[in-house]
Amino acid sequence: MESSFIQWLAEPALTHFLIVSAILFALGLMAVISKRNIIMVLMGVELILNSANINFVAFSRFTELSMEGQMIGMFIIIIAAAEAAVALAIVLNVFNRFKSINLDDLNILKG
Amino acid sequence: MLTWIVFLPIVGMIIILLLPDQSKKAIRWTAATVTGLQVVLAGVIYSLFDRSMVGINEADSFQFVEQFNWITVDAVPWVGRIEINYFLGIDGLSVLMVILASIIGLIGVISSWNIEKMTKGYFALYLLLVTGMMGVFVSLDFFLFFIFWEVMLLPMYFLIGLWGGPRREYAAIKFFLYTFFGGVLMMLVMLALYFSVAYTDAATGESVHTFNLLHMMNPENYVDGSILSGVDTTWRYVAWLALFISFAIKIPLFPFHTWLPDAHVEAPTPISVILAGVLLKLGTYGILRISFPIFPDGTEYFVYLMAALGMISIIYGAFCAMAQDDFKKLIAYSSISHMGIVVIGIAALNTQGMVGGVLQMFNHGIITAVLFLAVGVLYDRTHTRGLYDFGGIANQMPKYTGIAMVGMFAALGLPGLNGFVSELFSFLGAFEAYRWIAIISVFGIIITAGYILWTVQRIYLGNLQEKHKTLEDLTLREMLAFVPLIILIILLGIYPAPAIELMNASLSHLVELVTQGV
Amino acid sequence: MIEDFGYVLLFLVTGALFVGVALFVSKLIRPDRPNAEKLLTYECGEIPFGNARVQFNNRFYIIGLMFLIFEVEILLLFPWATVFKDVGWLAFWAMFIFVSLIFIGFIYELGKGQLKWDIPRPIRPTYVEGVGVMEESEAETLKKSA
Amino acid sequence: MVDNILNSIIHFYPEIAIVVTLCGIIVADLFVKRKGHTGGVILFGGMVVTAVLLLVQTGWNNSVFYEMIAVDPFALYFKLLLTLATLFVILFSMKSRELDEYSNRISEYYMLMAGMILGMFLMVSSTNLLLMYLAFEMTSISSYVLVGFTKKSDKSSEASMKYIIYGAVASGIMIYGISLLVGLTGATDIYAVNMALAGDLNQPLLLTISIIMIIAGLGFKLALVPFHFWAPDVYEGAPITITAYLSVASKIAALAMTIRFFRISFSDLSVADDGAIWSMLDVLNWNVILAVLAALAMVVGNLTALRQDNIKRMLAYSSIAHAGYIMMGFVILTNEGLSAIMIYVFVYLFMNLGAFYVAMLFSNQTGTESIEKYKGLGHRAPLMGVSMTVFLVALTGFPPTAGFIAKLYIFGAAISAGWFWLVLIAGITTVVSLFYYIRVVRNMFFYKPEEGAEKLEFDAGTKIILLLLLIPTLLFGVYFTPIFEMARESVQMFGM
Amino acid sequence: MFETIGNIMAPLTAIIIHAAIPLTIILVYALVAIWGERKIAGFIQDRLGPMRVGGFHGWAQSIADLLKLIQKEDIIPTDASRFLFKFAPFMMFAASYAAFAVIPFSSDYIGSNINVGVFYLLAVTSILTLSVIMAGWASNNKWSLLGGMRSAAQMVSYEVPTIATVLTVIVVAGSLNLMTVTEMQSGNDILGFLPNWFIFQNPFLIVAFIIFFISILAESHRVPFDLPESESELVGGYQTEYSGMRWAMFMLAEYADMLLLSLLGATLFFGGWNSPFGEFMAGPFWGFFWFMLKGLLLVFVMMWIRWTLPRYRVDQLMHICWSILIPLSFVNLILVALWEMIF
Repeated sequence: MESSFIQWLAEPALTHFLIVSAILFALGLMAVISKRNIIMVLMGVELILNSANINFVAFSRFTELSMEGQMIGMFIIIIAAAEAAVALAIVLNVFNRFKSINLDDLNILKG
Repeated sequence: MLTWIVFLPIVGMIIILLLPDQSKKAIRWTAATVTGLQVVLAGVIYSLFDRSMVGINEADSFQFVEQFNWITVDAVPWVGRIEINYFLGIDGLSVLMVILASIIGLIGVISSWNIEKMTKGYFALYLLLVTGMMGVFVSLDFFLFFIFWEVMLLPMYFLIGLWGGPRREYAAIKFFLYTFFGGVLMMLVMLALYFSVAYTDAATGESVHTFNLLHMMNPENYVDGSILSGVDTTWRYVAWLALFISFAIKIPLFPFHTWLPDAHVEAPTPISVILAGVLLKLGTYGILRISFPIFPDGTEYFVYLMAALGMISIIYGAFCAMAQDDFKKLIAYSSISHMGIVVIGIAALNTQGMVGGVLQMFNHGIITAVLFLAVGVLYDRTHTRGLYDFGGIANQMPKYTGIAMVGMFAALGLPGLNGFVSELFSFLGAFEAYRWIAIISVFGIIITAGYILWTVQRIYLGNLQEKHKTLEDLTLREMLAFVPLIILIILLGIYPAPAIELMNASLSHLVELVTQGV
Repeated sequence: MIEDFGYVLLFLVTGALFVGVALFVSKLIRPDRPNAEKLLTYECGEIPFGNARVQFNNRFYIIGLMFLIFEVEILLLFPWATVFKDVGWLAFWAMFIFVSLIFIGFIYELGKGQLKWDIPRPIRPTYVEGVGVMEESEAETLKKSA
Repeated sequence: MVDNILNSIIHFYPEIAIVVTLCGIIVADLFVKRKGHTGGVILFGGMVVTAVLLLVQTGWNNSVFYEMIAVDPFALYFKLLLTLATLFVILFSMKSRELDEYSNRISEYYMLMAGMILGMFLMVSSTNLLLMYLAFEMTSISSYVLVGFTKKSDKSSEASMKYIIYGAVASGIMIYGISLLVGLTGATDIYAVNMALAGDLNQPLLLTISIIMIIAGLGFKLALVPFHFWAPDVYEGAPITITAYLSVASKIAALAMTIRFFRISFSDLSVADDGAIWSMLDVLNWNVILAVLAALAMVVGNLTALRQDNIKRMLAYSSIAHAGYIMMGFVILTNEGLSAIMIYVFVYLFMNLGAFYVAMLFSNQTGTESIEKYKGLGHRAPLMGVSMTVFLVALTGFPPTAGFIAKLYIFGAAISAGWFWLVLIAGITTVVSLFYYIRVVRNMFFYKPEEGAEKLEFDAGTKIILLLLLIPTLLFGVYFTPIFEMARESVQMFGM
Repeated sequence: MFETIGNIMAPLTAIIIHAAIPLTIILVYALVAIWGERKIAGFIQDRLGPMRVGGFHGWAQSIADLLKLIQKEDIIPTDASRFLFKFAPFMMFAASYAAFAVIPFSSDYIGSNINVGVFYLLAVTSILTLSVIMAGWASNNKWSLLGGMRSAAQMVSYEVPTIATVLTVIVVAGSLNLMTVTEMQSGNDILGFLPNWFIFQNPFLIVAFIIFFISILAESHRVPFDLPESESELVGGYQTEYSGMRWAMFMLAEYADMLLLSLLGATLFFGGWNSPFGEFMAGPFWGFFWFMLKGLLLVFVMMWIRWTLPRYRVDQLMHICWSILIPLSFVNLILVALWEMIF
């Protein structure tokens, strides 16, 4: 049994990548949900995006998707970059106003 | 002709809006002229109306018909042709209501002559309200009917809320929410009907969905498999109930009545007059115009429920009225009671009952108008409505007392005054249909007699209080508002035939339609 | 192909190993006699004050941002460059439009002065009659108000 | 290859016009010395040109740029609506006092708006999952910044922070869902996805997960319950012009994208119209799930709106509820439902923008957004008060305003498809909604203005903009053949 | 049994040797370069430089330095973040060494013949920025942090023109594999006698090379762009707190980086291992010779510049990059593409 598991590990196929990406996705989502530090949350978001990226690239390697998957991967990188840039700018502004980057301190708006 | 009678007030409203704020006189006179013209038009309609044409579900026998396509969307693959008509017309059922609406409309203007607060806005909204209620009575397209129905709400909300008494906000929003709820139910039924009904256009052979009420009355037009097709199906009952609730809120019947006392008490006098005089009749009119002919099966199934609710309203309204010490509230509850009589009259589903019911609608309109005006006169002078605050008014204001007494006795159903005739017919019809309900209901009359006589005693008889020694009798303007109504009360009490013959043919036909499906 | 990346990994490992070996060798030879003063953060001989993790200039962030934009642009240009000759004019115009669009934004940024590095203005003391020594700009405003 | 591109460019003129406008604003901001709303004027001009170019496309039905973008009546309709909304919001922005403080960088505001509208144009017309996602992000990222544009306000900063965090997470989840879908079907084109689903694809679980993820992303943009929690905060914090824009334009665009995606991907295109929707995914009963979402949106939106005191927040919840009403049409997803949706959004545009506009005018003058502070405003500014009343009443769905027509059609579509319980909930919540809408009206009219409060004066331009919103709201209530015709003709999607 | 070991050992040894070749080159080069730099500095400044250790012109000076460094005490400040502080030199050197994997030293030797060579190289060198920031931040020293930030800003800024000019070559070559790129430059066809090096193929590539060279000066923190370490301003930049072997590793990585970028320049613009005389003096070994010659020539120029020019101010540095080099490099990219399309 053990040897077959090792064998399974030794022959990377689509499933392996999907599992990795699913783990990454879960970690990202967990970071988003449990962390209160904005930067940490944004890192969680990056994890989620990258997990999608792994999916795309893996699909493009192992299914009939071919190059399209990698192309999408590239675009996702770009989107992630843009999003991170804007998010950090907003974090800066928030820090200037609230002197904190803890989500719990952003509590003017509620109701 | 009908377009004019409906949209004249809108014209008046536009003129008023264009007038400057300060020219209150011009505003009042515009309103009076417009509503006066409406009365004239109503008179013309009365004289030209052919008493033998039945209407109800026969398109050819409607009078003063105006019909053209309002919204038409050509056939699309997935819905067929869509049609909404601008379709006005009157028959025996509505002619009396048109006359009532025009008269009360004019009386309302006369009695709101002394409104000083935001006169322009007041009269603009008032005229919009008049358009709405007139429109409901003459439209024969469900869509149009619904629009007019809802158009009334907003002006009413503002009229109560802005010019009303101390708790006006509460009263206004309560009125608005209740009736809007009813309106939504009506809209749902309307849509269900719309999708169930499609007539075949003779010219093109297309199947056309329509809001036309007359097409909805024809069982052949129901599309097979649509939700309201067939007879005695669950959905038809549900639809009937939904419609009934929306109308019952307006009447108001027993469980849905709670908005009425509030609205009446807080509304300014002219609005109370309109509300009690015309708006309440919309409910029963809607039942007669829409529920009965479109859902004869539902009607027959639920007719006992309707009658029972009418009975409860009569008794309950009367008892509540007896318990009041506010003059206006008393009249408001008496309205509930009297509208109950209308309901059991029409629920009898025979000609006497229906004639009685419709006549009662007209009579009650006139009588409550008088009563509310009477309250208004006292309130204007003393700023109180408490029944115990008065006494011996008769000596101080003889003319006023005389007129008010006529109204009171008419409400009580004194023979010789119009209330007697209609109540008699209603009970006769009801007695024929369901004896026990009728018998119990008649007790309501006794209670009515009780509270009315008690009221007369408390206010007009007895000792005049010191502070009321300076009260002046009716002015010319007030007389002008009262006199035509009093004349009508007496005239119809002695000789109701002109009113009855207007509607007899139509109502007989309606009865046949409902009971035998012709 | 995959093996080639194996070599890449090998190089990485070799690099890291070399550092490890070098440090290990030095650990065997070098003395180890720390004391509190040696372990103090170096601030030109003074005793350090405050935390070093201070906030620094916003410009660094903007530089980072601009870099990001261009890096991403370059990321897209790499595949373009490899196939440029096969595709021809279409590729040329596509790149031209792409680059010029980014450059419009870039020029905007330049024009707005976002990429200018702050140079601290020298504080020049001047002597003002009756007041004493003060900064030049303050002296100016004082003169104006007077 | 070149032919395809050249041929596509002809279909792409409106978008190119927007890009040129964007560049024009940038250049103008650099070189025009006189500050103020130069950017706004240019954007307005650009949008007018775009509208003309769009009108040229009437009746076109093509797929361009290698089947990435559909130029079809469906997209055209939504693009025109978006253009209209943008035009109005530009006018609002020029009148807004909130933005005056930022006049030296107001051009950036218009730039971002141009970016946003470009993204939204692509959203409504793309037929490729990758482009859909890119367009989605383009819209989102611009709007994140716009929400935080008034950066000196704490509320605005907080709102943009929350918006970007929720937005980034939602889009991340969505792209993960898309990655699964793309991987399963091996296609990024939604027609190809459809074909792949039509073949035997034995992965119901993964497919279901991926669609739920995609719905989460789209639902975020639509502010559907339970993905709505960002909306009230963001709407309250953002500058009011942007709140109006978000609640109308971005919602419309997301709606169009959602419709196109689900309609094409998951319905059996070989069957004519009804009944074929969702036939590709028989694992779950999607209709019911969406119907429950719609019902939740109506209930939650309307009930929560009851307790709000901030007018923006109240309108935010009301727009959540409206998303629910719109979703009713989406549940049905037949042509009838779609045309009902199209009528609804058309009307919604006018009435919602109108309500926000009046709210903006009041807060310009009084500096407050509290509904309690609206007391007596109806007397101080009669025209505004009356207009606000009309807009709010229209939002309730009251005849004879256009809002009634919208509700009528959407209810009608639901009834004819047999969703009685949904319609009943919708009806009851409508009554509830009356309560909070009318509260504003009550405050405006039923109270006397405070002592010493002067009448509010507005210039002619302000009034004209108001009338431009007011007249359609009333006119389409009594004469709505044109919108119906337009919606009906525009239901057609490419390849359907 | 020995056979099996032999079977495993033979390829393993081959692999290890394969991976260690560049390491040897770097180490030798570093020893030579450090000595060479001092000598060059000496000659430029009209003095002798190190003379004592070793025989001829103090040739063993670098070795003595090395031995001294090994014996130095390793100090980690108490306030530093220990893990990152220790980790930074590893990352720095490993990254810069990994980049050598795709450099074709000769027609027979390339570490890893991947088809995205240049892309990989540029990606991996970006890690240097990260390690610099890491070192700066981990030291918990104001000078370090400031130096680290400046250095990072400088490196990322100049990375843009570097990559943009690399792109121009890629446009001409149409391949990301450096081996292929080099092979494309063999032969002597231009004007009948000039080698087919890219720098001669397209006039705009000359401009590209100039931009490239300026950028790599900044990338590898050489004067006139050596702000991060500018001793007179920032004490020692991000290296302030490092001592002994750790510091030596940074130094080594910097020298390796210099060599790497010079070799990259030689590959991209000067024909890599191709002989300038066509078939004359060609072959794997001569290829290596030519390649190193070209690379070291560039290194020499860098040293030459170091002792000739003064240092820029930080705002001038950024201005040169953002306002001049970046626009110029992209315009140049377009022009190169245009030239390629037309001719």
